[in-house]
Parts: sequence; C-alpha cells; structure tokens
Amino acid sequence: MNAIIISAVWGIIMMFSGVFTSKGSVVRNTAVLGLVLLLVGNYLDLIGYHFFPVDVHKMLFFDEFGLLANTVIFGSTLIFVLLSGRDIENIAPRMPVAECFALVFFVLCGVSLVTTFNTLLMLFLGIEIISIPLYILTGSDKRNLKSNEASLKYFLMGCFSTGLMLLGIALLYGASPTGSFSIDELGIGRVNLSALYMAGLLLLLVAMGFKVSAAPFHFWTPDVYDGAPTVFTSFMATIVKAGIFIGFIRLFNETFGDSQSKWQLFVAIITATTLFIGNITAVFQQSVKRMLAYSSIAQAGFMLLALLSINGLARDGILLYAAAYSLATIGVFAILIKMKDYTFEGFNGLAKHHPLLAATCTIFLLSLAGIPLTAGFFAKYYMLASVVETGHYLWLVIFAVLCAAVSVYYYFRVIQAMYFKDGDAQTMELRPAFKGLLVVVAALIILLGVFPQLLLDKLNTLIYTW
Amino acid sequence: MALVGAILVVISKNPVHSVLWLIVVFMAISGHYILLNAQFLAIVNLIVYAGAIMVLFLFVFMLMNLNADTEPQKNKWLKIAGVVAGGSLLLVFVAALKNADMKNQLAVMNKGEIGLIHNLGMALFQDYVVPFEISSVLFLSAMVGVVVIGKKD
Amino acid sequence: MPINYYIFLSLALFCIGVAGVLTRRNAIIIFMCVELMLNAVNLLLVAFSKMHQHALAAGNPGAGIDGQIFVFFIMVVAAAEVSVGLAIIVMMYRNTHSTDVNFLNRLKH
Amino acid sequence: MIQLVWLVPVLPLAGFLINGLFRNSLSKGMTGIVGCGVLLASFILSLLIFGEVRHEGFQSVTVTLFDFISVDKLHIPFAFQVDQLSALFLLIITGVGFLIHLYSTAYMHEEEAPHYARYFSYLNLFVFSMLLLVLGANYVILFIGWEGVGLCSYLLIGYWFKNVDYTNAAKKAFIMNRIGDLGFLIAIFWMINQFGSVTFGEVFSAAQGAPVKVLTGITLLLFVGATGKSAQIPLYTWLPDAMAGPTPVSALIHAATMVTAGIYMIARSNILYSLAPLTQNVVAIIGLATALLAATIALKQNDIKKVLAYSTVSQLGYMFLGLGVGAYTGAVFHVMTHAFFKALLFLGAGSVIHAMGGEQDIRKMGGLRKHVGTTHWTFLVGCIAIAGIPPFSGFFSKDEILAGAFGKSPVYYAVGVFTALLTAFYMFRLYATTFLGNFRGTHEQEHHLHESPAAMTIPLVVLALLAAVAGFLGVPEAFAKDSHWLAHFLDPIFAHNATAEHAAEAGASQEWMLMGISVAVALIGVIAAWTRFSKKPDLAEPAGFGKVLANKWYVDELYDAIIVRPLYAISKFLNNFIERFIDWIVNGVGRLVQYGGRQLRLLQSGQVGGYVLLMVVGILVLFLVELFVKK
Amino acid sequence: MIPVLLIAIPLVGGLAGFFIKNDKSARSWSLLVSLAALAVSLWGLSVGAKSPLLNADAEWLPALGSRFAVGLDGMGQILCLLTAIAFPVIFIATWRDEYSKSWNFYALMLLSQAGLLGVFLAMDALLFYFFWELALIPVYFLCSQWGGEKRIQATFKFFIYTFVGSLLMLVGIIWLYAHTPDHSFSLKSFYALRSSINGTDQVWLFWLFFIAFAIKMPIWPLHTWQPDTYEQSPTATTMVLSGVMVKMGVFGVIRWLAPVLPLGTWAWGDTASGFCIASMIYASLVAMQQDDLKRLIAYSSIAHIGLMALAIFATTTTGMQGVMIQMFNHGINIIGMWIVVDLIERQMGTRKISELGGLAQKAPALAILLVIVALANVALPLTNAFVGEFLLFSGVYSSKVTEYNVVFTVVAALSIILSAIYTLNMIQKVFFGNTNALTEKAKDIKLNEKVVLAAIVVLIVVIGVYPKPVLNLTKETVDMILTKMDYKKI
Repeated sequence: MNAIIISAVWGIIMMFSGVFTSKGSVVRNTAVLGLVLLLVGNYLDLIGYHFFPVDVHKMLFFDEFGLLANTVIFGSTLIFVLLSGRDIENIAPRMPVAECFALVFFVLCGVSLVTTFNTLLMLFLGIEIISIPLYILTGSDKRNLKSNEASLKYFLMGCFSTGLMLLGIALLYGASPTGSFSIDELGIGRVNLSALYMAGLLLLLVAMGFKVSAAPFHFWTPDVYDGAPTVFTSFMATIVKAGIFIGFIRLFNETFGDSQSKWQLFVAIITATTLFIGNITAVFQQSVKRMLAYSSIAQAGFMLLALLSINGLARDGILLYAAAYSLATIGVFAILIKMKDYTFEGFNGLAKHHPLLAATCTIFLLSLAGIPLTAGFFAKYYMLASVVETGHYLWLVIFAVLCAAVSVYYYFRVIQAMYFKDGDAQTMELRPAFKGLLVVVAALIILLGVFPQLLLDKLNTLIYTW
Repeated sequence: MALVGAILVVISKNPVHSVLWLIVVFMAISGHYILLNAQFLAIVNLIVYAGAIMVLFLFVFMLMNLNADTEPQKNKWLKIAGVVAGGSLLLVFVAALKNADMKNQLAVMNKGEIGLIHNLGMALFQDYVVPFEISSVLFLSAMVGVVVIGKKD
Repeated sequence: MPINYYIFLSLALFCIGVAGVLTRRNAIIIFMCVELMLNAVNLLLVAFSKMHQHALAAGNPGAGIDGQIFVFFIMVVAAAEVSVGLAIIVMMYRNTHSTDVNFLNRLKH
Repeated sequence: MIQLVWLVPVLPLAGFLINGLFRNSLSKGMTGIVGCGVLLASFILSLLIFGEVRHEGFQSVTVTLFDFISVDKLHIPFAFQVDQLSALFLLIITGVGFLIHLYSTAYMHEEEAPHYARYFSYLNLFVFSMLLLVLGANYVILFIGWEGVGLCSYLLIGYWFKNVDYTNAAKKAFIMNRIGDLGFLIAIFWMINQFGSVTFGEVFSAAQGAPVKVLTGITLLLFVGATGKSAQIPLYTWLPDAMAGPTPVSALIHAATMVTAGIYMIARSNILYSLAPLTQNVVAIIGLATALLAATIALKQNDIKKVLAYSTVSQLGYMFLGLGVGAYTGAVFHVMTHAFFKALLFLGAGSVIHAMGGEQDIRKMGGLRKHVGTTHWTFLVGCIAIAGIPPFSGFFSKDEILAGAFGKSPVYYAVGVFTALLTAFYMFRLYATTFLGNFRGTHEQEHHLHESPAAMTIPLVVLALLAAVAGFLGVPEAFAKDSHWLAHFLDPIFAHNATAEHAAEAGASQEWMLMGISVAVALIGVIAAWTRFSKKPDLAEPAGFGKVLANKWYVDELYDAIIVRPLYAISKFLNNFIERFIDWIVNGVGRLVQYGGRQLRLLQSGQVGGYVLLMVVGILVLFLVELFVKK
Repeated sequence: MIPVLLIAIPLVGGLAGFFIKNDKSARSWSLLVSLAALAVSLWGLSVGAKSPLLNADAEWLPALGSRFAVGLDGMGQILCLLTAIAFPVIFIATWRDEYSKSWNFYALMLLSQAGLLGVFLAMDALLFYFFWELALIPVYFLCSQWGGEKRIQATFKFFIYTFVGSLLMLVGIIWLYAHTPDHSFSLKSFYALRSSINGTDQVWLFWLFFIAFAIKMPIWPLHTWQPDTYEQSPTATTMVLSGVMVKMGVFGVIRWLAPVLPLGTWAWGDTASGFCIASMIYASLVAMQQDDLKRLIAYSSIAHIGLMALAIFATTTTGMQGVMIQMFNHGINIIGMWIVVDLIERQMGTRKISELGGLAQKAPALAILLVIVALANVALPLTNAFVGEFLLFSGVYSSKVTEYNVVFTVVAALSIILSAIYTLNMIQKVFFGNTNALTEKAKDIKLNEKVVLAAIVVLIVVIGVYPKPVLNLTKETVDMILTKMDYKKI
C-alpha cells in the first residue's frame, strides 16, 4: 500500500514541480527522490511496517511476491531514470518534463496495483492506469508523425484489448457461483470448468497476452516501440512489461491455478508462436530499435514459459527474469538513445571510439541472449527448468532453446557491428556519470549471473512459506 | 433495436450519423438497464455516454469537418474479411457458450434494490472506496495526458 | 428473462463492435465501435448482476452489486479513455489532417 | 653377453642421433667414422651373440627392457628375443649393413657435409629399425621396426628431395607399405582379441587350439603386410620406383634387408602358417606369380638398377614360394644368400654408375670390363650366384626352395624352374650388355671411366666372396649326412613343422635329378643370354609383347586407373559437392530463418485493421482449439 | 585447492591482462600467467591421486543444488596438463605474431584457458555448462577480431552452431537435474541416475548430449564450421581450438554422456560409431583436396577426433585408455602442426600449398621438425600417436558391445592410409622439390620457435616410447567410467 500511495502522491508532486521550476535537473532529482522513497516504502512494507493502515476490503493483497516484484520494478525504474532521465528533455523542444515524470509515477502506481491486485476490478483499473499514461508518453513527441502514429495505434488497439478483457471478466463474473470478482472466490475448487468460465479465461489470456505482447496479439509492439520516443520505449519494454507479467502470473496462479491443465495447452501455443515470431522476425530488422522491439516479444515468449509451468521455480524465475531483462534492456536502450543512427550500421566501429560503451553494451546483449555468467542465463535457465520440472511440454523447451539460438544471431549482429566492422559510430555527448552508471549496471548483471541467489535467497524462503 | 442501431453505427457512411445511431444504441441499452432495475446505471449511461461523451465525439467531428466523402473506401476484401471474422467470432462465442449450464438462470426483471443509487453508493464508499480513490489517479493521469498532448508548443 | 438472451444479445453487440473495428478506417468511428463493445460488456455485467442477485438473494441481500459497481468503473475508465483518445486523434489530425488509420503506415515490418 | 643385446640396436640409434643432431658441425670424416663405427660395433656384438647362440641346445632368451604398453590384460613389453633366427638376421643386417656403410662413405662423398650426415643418420636409423624388427619379442615391437624401416626407406628414397620424381617414388613406397601395414595391424588386433597377447611364444602356444578359420584370417592379414614390405603382388610396384634413392640404399634396403622383413616375419610365425594350410597355398601362389611376373618384366628393362630391382622382386617371390611350401629353412637360406649376392650386384651397379658419372641406362654402357676390373669380376660372381650355378651360393638356396616346391606340387616346381631360366637369362643380358662388347656412351664418359676407390671395392670383394661360398652353409643332405648346417642350426625354430622338408628329401635320387634340371636350365639361360647379347646388345625400342614387358605389364597404369584416380575423384567429389552440400544445408538453415524473418515481417503491415484482424483470428483459433481439439 | 588455482590463475590473469595497455608487457604477462598455470598443473601431478588438494567444493547456488565442485581425476589431470602445456607453447611459438591491441588478445586467450580448465575440472553439471560457454565466448571474440578476411561469418557460424549444441545439452542437463532425487547437479547424482532413467528417455537424452558434443568435436556431418573457423582464426587461436577445445567434446562424452546414459549409449552407440567412421573417412578424403594448409590440418583433425569418439563407443579398456592418451597426443601434435603453419604463413604470407615448395632447402630445421610432427600425425611407431591409435583401434576391434567391431576397425583403419597420403603430399609439396620465387627468400626458424617445436618433438617421442606414466594416470578413471557404462549391470 505504501508504494501505491507514495507513487500516486509523488505523481501529483511531480505534476506541480513543473509549475514551480523549469529546471530539468530539479525535476529529475525530485523524481529520483521519489523513487528512492518508493523503494524505502516498499521495503518497509516488506518487513511489515505500513505507513497507512488502510482497509482495502481484500481488493489488494500484499504478499511477498508482489512486493518483491515491486522492488525489482522500482529499482529498475530508478536505474532507468538515472540513466536516461536526462534524455526526456531531448525528445522535443519544450518538452513538458515534469508532466512526463508525473505520468511515469502514475504508471508505477498502476504497476504496483497490478502486482498486488486481489480482485479483477483492481487488475482492470491497474492496467488502465498503466495504459492511459503510456498512450500519452508514446505520443509525447507531438511533432513527430511516427510518435503520433504509434500513439494512435497503441491507443486503438489498447482499447480493443480492454474490450476483450472486460468481456472476459464479465463472463467470469457470470460463471462465478458467488457473484464476485475476487480472485480468491473465483479460483477456489475450479477443476471442471463451465464453458462460460473457460471462455472468460481465454479472453483474459488474450487480453493479458496483448499487454505483454504475446503473439499473435503482439502486433502493436514493434510499431509502438519503434514510434515512441526511445526513452519511453525503454520504459515500456522493461518496467511496464515486467509489471504486467507479474500480474499475469498472479492472475493465472491465484485464479486459475487449480485448473492449470485446462489452459496449459493454450499458453503453450501462444508461447511457441511468440517465441517463433519474435525471434524470427527480429532477424531481418535493419534498425536496432526495432530489433529490440521484436526481441522484447521474444523475451516475452520466454517469460510465458513461467506462466505455462506455474511452480516454485517459475515464480522465482520470473522475478529474476524481470530483473535481468529489465536491467539489460534499459542498459541497451540507454546506449541506443545516445546513438545518432539507430540502424545496425550506426553501431559500426563503436568499440573503437567508445570502448566502454561497447563493452557494457556487449554485456547487456550477452545477458539478453542468455549467455552464462550474465543474469540472462539464469533467467532463461529458470524458465526452462520450471517447464522441465512439470515433466510436460519438453518440445516447447527444445523449441525455446532453438529460438534462443536464433536470438544470438541478432544480438550478436550488434556486437559484430561494434567490434568487428569499421565505421565511426556517432554518439551524443556522454557524461562520465552516465558511463559510470552503465558500468554499475553491467557489473550488477554479471553479479546476478554468478550469484543469482543474491536475489533468489529472498525468494527461496518465500517459496516455502507460500 | 439495440442490434439494429449497432449495425447502423458500423455501416453509416457519414460519421455524424454513426454518432447518432450510437446514441440510439445507448438509449436502448439504458432501456435494458431500467428493465433490469438498474436505474442508477441507466441514468449514468444516458448522461455520461449518450450525453457527454457523444457530444464530445460530435464536437470533434465538427472540429475536423469530416463527412462521408473524406473516408476513402477500405479494401473490399479486407472489409469482407472483417465482417466474416466478426461473424465467426460471434458464432464461436455462441458455440462456446450455448452449452453453458445457464439455461435455468434468470436475470430478474424489475426487482431488487441493488441498482438503486442508495445501495450502490453505500457499496461504493464502503467496500469499494479504494478503487474509487484509485480511479482518481486514473483521471489525474488522463488529465495530465490531455494537457501534455493538447498543449500547443 | 433467461440469462441466455442477455448473453447472446451482448455478444452480438460485442461482435458488431469488433466487426466495426475491423471494417472502418476512420479512427473516431473505430473508437466508437470500441465504445460499443464496452457497452455490450456493461449490459452483460448488469444482466449477470441481476442473475446473481436472484440466485443468491437468500444468503446475501447485497449479492450482485459488485457487477453494477464494476459497470460504474467501466464507465469511469471509458470517460478517461475517451478524453485521452480524442486528444490523441486531434493531435494526429493536426499533423496529418486525416483520421484515416490506414494513413498510418510509416511504421511497419 | 646376450643381456647386452639391446646395445645392438641402440648403437645405430646413437649414431643416428649424433649424425642427425650435429650434422652441421661434424666433418664428413667424422660422420663416416661415427656412421660406420657404430655398425661395426654392432656387428662385433652380433658376432659375439651369435657365438653364444650357436651352441647346441641354446634356448631362446628374452630380454625385457621396459613395459611399453600395459593396459588392462594386455601387456606389451619392450622386449628383445634372441634365438637362432634373430641371431642369424642380426649378423646379416649388421654385416651387410656395415659393408654398405663403408661403401657409402666413398659413394656419397660428393654430398655437402650436412646432407652427408643426414644420409648417414638415415642409414643408421634404418639399421636401428631393422634390428628392432628382427629382435622384437612380440608383434608390436616387430611392427615398430616394420614401420620404422618403411619410414627410413621413405626418407632415403627421397633423399634428393629437390627432385619431384624421387619424392613421388618415396611417397609411393611409404603409402604402399602402409597399405600392407594396415593388414598387419589388423592381424595384431585380431591376435589381441583372440589370444590376449602379442608375444610370440604366447601367441604360438595359444594358436595350437585356435580355430583354423581364425588362424587363416590372421595369417592372411600378416601376409598382406608382408606383400607390402617385401614387394609382392599386388603391392610390389613401389620397389622398382624406389631405385630413385642412392644406390647403396637400394643395396641395403631394397635388396639385402628391409624387403626380407616379410620373409622374416612369416618365418617367425611359421607355427601359425603351418596351422593354416590355405594361407600357405596363397603365399606360395602369390610368391610364384610374383617371381614369374617380375622376371618377365626384368627381361626388358634397360635401367641397370631397375633390372636388379625386378630381379629382387622375383627372388623375393621365390622366398615366399619357399615359405608357402613349408621350406622355411630354404627361404631363410635364400634370404641370406640373396642378401650377399644382391647387395653385391647393387653395389657393383653403384660402382658402374659411379664410373659412368651417374648414367644408369645399360644401352649406353658396354665393354666396361676393361675399365672397372674389380667391379666386373665381382659383378660376374653375383650374376652366377643369382643364376643358380653351383657351387655359388644361389644354387644351394634356390635349389632347396625348388625341392620344397616339388614336394608340394610339380606345377610349382615347373614354374619355379622356368623363372630360374628367365633369371639366368636377364641377369646375363644385363651382364653382357654392360660389361661386354664395346663402349657406347659419349666420349666424355669414356674418358671419365675409372675404377672406384677402395672403400667401394673392398665391400665388393667381401660380398663376392660371401656370395661365392655362403652356399656351403646349407649343402643338401643328399651330398652328405648332416651337411646342412643351417637347417640344423635353425631346427629349434622350424622343428615343429619340418615334415615338408624332410618329405622332399626322402628320395636322394630324385633330388639329384631336380638339381640337375635346375642347373641345366640355368646354364641354358646363361648361355642364351651370353651369346645373344655379348656382341649385339638389344638397343632397339621394344615392340609388341616386349613393349608390354618393358612397360611392366602396365600395372602402374592399371593401379592408377582403378585406384588412384577414382580415389582422387571421390575425394574431389566429396570436397566439391558433398562438403558444399552439407555446408549449404547448414547455411540453408540460417537462410531459412532469414527468409522466414523477411516473410513474417510482412505480417507487420503497419495497418491497425490488419493487426486487429489477425488478433481476432488468433482468438478464433484459440476458441476453435478449445471447442474441437481439446476434447 | 589445486583446481581452484588452475581456474583462478588464468581467469584473474586474463582479467588483469585487459588493463596492461602495452604490447610487450601483455605478452610477457600472459606467458607468465600460463607458466604459472603449468606449474600448478605439474604440482597437481606430483601430489598423488589421493591427495585432498585435488578437490575443492564450495557452496555456490544452494537454491539450485549446484555447488562449485571441481576436482582432478586422471582424465582431468591429463587434459589440464595438455591445456597448461598448450598455452605457454602457443605464446612462445607465436611470440613474433603481431596483433592490434594485443593486450586484449592475450587477455581473451587467458580467459579461454580458464574456461577450458574449468570444463575439465568441473564436477558439477551446471558449472560444467558455465565453463563450456566461458571457453567459447573469448574464442568467438578472438576469431572475429583478429582473424582472416571472412572471419566474421565463419566465426559467427561457429558460434551459433556450437551454441545450439550447448543449449540442447543444457536442456538435457536440466532434465537430468530435475530427475535427480536430491535435486543436485553434482556428477555423483548424475551417475546415480543411470539406473533410474528408462531406455526411451535415455535415447533422446543421448542425442541431445551427443549432438552438442558432436558439434564440438566435430563429427560428420556437423563439422562444416570447423575448417572455415580454423582457416579464418588467428593461428594462436586455432591452436587453442584444435589442440584443446575439440577435446571438450570428447571429454564431454566420456564424463557426462556415456556413464550417465549407458542405455542410450549402448542403444545408439553403433549409429554414433557410424557417424564417427564416416567422419574419419570423409574428412581424410576431403583433406586430400585441400590447398590451404590450415584447412588440410582442420580436416585431418576431424579424422583423428572421429577415431577417438569411435573408441569411446566401443566401451573397452584398451580403447578408452587410447582415447585418454590420444587426447593428449593429438593436442600436442596438432599444436606442433599449427606452429609450423604459422611460421610458414608469417614468412611467406601464404598458406597455399600450391604456392609453396622447396622449403626444406631453405629451412632444414623447420622441415625436420615438421616431418617428425607430421609423422606423429600419421601415427608412426615410436611417436606418441602410435600408442594412442594402436590402443584405439585395438579397443574398437575387441569391442563387445557391437557386432560390427571388425567392420568398424577395418573401415576406420583405412584412414591410416589416407592420412599418410595427404600428409605426405603436404610435406612433399611444401618442403620438397625446388624453390620458387616466393620460397627463395625463406629463412630458417628462430630460437624460440625451435625450442617449442623441439619440446613438442621431445614430448612426442618420449610418450611414444614410454607411454606408461600417462596410461597409469588415467587407469582409474577409465575403470570407473567403464563400470558405469556397463549397461548390463543396470
């Protein structure tokens, strides 16, 4: 609860900060402060200290899983703001920075709802609170037609998926014996499902799949990620996606956990399609940004494996995945923002001019590709292991592994461009602090790659208490 | 009436006509609400949807001075595909749900108190106070968003 | 009235909305079709709410109220969406003088 | 003394190392001293050892140096076995080897010091390998020496490595030997699998109870090895080509020692062979066929060394005939006598070539009798010996083999005798063309003609003496009881299966007759050749059947057409097509992914309508799966 | 203790190496580090098989059941020794090769050494996988950065190829892990599994692992990355690749495949053997056509590795011992070959056999040393490879698990002849004959090169004459593996 309130309040503070000051740095620092507060507040929640004793009427449920997810998400946001916050100003002249930060905080509020919801109503509200600011952030580069287009596409398709989601919720409501939206009551004892329930479930699956860009509901992703200002693409592709994924898992674990066998097949189909389309399509991209968009689809495919096999490993893994994926992607995007040319050619020879940039970028990409010694490896490992643990869907595991090999292809294209091709990659001016932070993020990725238990130890205790 | 209106919304060439037909649909739905004894929702539906929102739409149309001619025809095949897809979606839904064990369930007409403003209000401000508050965040963000987008630069 | 009638009515409305989204090119009309879908859902929710009320009235006089509250929230969200959506469409129109979604094809592949 | 047997091979090894490592700093004199010295020392040691072995009732002694390979139940010690057979071979190898080393010091004197040292180090290494071969107490050590001599032969044939033909010949020798070695190796594996050991004694005792099929297989495979090393059909073609090496090398390796390794090996395994009659027949037939074939080819060769080379092949065929018919002693006897007279002939040829300034074509010689006296008469002795005219050594050994062949089958005998006729004929053709008549070379060559230095003539003389008298070591029993010293000496090795020999010796009168026939035949050959070529040498280009013979029955061309070229064709096909095809598939997977990416990309049409449509289709599919598939 | 040092020395040395921004000191530093690793490896040999120093075990990922468990058994000893010898030899032999930003080059080399040693030391499947990839990645960068003209495509193919394989292996590892009763990655738990997995599962697991290892070795028809990569890589890296890295595949089969999945190995051993033989004959034949020295040696390496793999599936003590010793020998020999190639290329600027000739006149020392190494390559007696191949063939011949042992031996042994053909051809064309304009200017080799080549030759001969110490070293490992591979005891 602390996090929800702080984020909402801080959103308002950010909104007004724009009124009192026009200096970007002040706004940014306020935002950083807010994020730190969020982290602290969330931590206090974790250890059982709540600022506000609000009776949530079981609308929300603050379990450790959700709160830990919040930690990961807030932490990622902090890194995101530190790395790329300054670039918000550069999107367009006279950019309303303060408002953008306010929207970011509102999104975080939505994310914390999604990670801790206990009724479909809250899920719905959370998702809408996430979506609406995102439509706007996507279109925030007003003069840029691409940005406009992305925004409109995102908006129209987002509304459409909201419709689907609501229909699903309505059907579930209809099927609920007690006439409730609470996921506790919806979920209990549902082994044999009525057609109504199943249809609702499928529609929810589709709608959530849309939000996490699972194929074939992913079509908005490349266009929106490509069209949106890169800073916000980074935000959307990582923090938001991770947050919704947590909600996704939570929904299917809590609500439909008992009837897993009924819907596993659908998740498997969607996962396979997502992996396939995401990876294969990424291969042929010319722009790194667009490649990353497809890669985020592919990564979503991997995260869906956790959904397929909801078990201890999967819950562990999805958090690790969220952290690993967010860190690496934020890092790559932070570097991408600094590039003058977003195509692969634009990266040619980066290693000669900016060895540090290239080296950290390589670590991020290696992590995304899931190479050992990076956090990405263990993330993928957990996903695969969780499915193997269920004993079914081994074909999917092998398929996922082959797709991972394909992913190496496009990630390494960037590495090749940076190291082995000649050219002079143009970047914008780089601050030492930026570089330092990149190194820290890279180090964090390596650290998680060697000792994932730093994050997982916490989770392990949680699994046994769950 | 609702269905006919809905179809007309979709096929009207002139956007303004579409809006008008949509209002008809909303009215029909409100009628159902009243039949179902959900007076509050019926009223809200009329006021918010048919009134405010649709007027907003109309304003936008006027603002943009759109009429039938400005919308070029979509690819015919795509249109057919769209209709077919929509139709088959309906078929599939119906097929999926027709076996639902709902045959003997009734939606009670003209009975029950829950649709009344009083009852709804009590529920809203007691059990549902958190989401209610949260929806304010939603509005705030929408507001900020519109400001960000709408502001001339 | 049997609940099935409402279910099918709502589904029909919903699917008409979907078909509308699929066939029209004007962004605003697409948006209106989405609203149509939302209203179909609203109708369904109210119907279910009354169904539950009927079925569970004995044990719980407030049964079914959740559905109507939900409808209320849907309307709230829809209002917010409409404002944002129209703002986006207007912004788009300012730049391109069109509301045709097919005009939007700078982003592909 | 016998315990010091390891010194015998180690001394040449030391010579190899010294000459090899310090080849740039040693003077030619030093090189020669080291190279010959170690051999002399080995020879003396061998003599001493022989002295011990010679005693009545000597039991074979095994000297184990260290454990070579020891895995699981398989133990292969690095061990030497000293018995009558190996002691005899030791003597031949070190003795003849020493003479040839000595000869080489003069023959190779024109080489630069480093290459001179290289030559001697190779030669030493060869002797080392050969000694390993005959001393080895098991098949693996034997095989080590076996391949070692092959290597040295390769190195020495290609000694003048600037000449591509020479290196080609070297390569051919090595590869053909390798083919044979493969058979040998598989035989060893079979033995290991069957008997669990490769040590001679253990294998032989285990073989007694083994199925005949297995023994036939093993012995046949061993024989394949022998055909490679000892230049028998079908692997003989390398030996004539091997004449590319320096002549002393031809004498040492390709006449006296290495090529007899096959005979040694089969003689060593005589117990196995006696248990596999089928193999014995194969050996005899192959040997006979080789003897005949090579003799016919030798008829029309004009290169002095080529004639000798084919003669070697032919004589080796004889030895195999002896082995095949069970006349082991005869075969070994022939190895010995052949070592003497063939080394003599080669060294004599070397002396001739030396005198002619490198010319090898006998058509350009003639009348050399007057210019190179010592060479001439020693060469003549060699020719008589090989032709089988008593009392020179060749007569006795060849006769013993023929007697054995007669005991087995008169057909063998008839062919053998015919070959003997041919042998006498072509040897004297060679002799007559080279030494008789008038000189046919250039004036300059005639001027240059001279007798070789003492270092070359002394070995010639010694060998000539040996070639003349060595036959008395094995005087047939028909002359006098127990006159066959060699048979008696080798009894412990071949005693188990002396039946064949004794059967042949049963009728003394018959033996007298056989001897008479062979002597008569040899004399016919000699006289025919002498009369035909002493005045009018055969200078014309051969035609008709003679051309076939001169071209060696076109066997090289045949091999080229059915083996070498198809092999290269296959290899080319694999490289150019299959390899590309596999790579194409591998890359094709990558391209397929790329292609898929390009096609899938098109789904991303940029149009919202299309996207929603696809989404709806997706939903439809899910629901259809739910409705129809999942039930 | 010793294994940890073995991994840590090159790892830390390599990481430190990135910061030595000076060509000369980087070179010396890497040599120093690799010599230190060699010293530790020798120390490991000297302490005796039972010493507690040879094992180390530490908590790593308790949640996953994976421990940092490393240990040196006989096979580990021999391969670590090979790795430890290979690197200093490579550094000395390529001392005169110039690289741009050489500190990065040397640092990556050391990192790959750390990965290799880790692979050979790991006693935990996850750790094994880690090092497996760790060895791969530096090599990828080495080849792509400092390689030949078409390096990028070639190494990329190599990387993806092996990566696919290793991912398949990862799936297998995870599956096995999920089935261990104690949820552990340790080698012991994996070995304990073999009786509890049924035949069908073993079969597909076998293929998952085998494909991974077969790509690494490589076995026909998964070999096509190899000639390209060898050709395009800088020679120092090629030495690592062919000298040591291909052994990872063989090693993997022996340690992680055959004893873990004996039923699968037994059921499909014949088929796998068929591929091995195909790979031997095919590679030998293709080698005959090569004009590029590097490609020729690459194919020859495929042929040799095929024999080792074949002998593993024969499941005999002799064969397995042969594999052990031959892994070492092949590493030594092929590094020797590469050194010669490198010398030739550096001097002549070409590796084309057709452009060379007559080098023996100009560089006799080089010629002699090469001939010895090449003879070892064709397994001439009294060279180390003879011992290895003798045992290998003998092992295959006496195999009890297959009915085709004789056929296998005979067909495989044909490669002996073929190898003689292409090796001698190569020697002849490069060293013999007359010099041409290009080779006219050739000079003989320098002292450092002479020393390493001589050292290699000494190793070749010493092991060829007295292989016993090496054989004794691996005896226990072989016995253990074979007991585990005995499918009848399940």
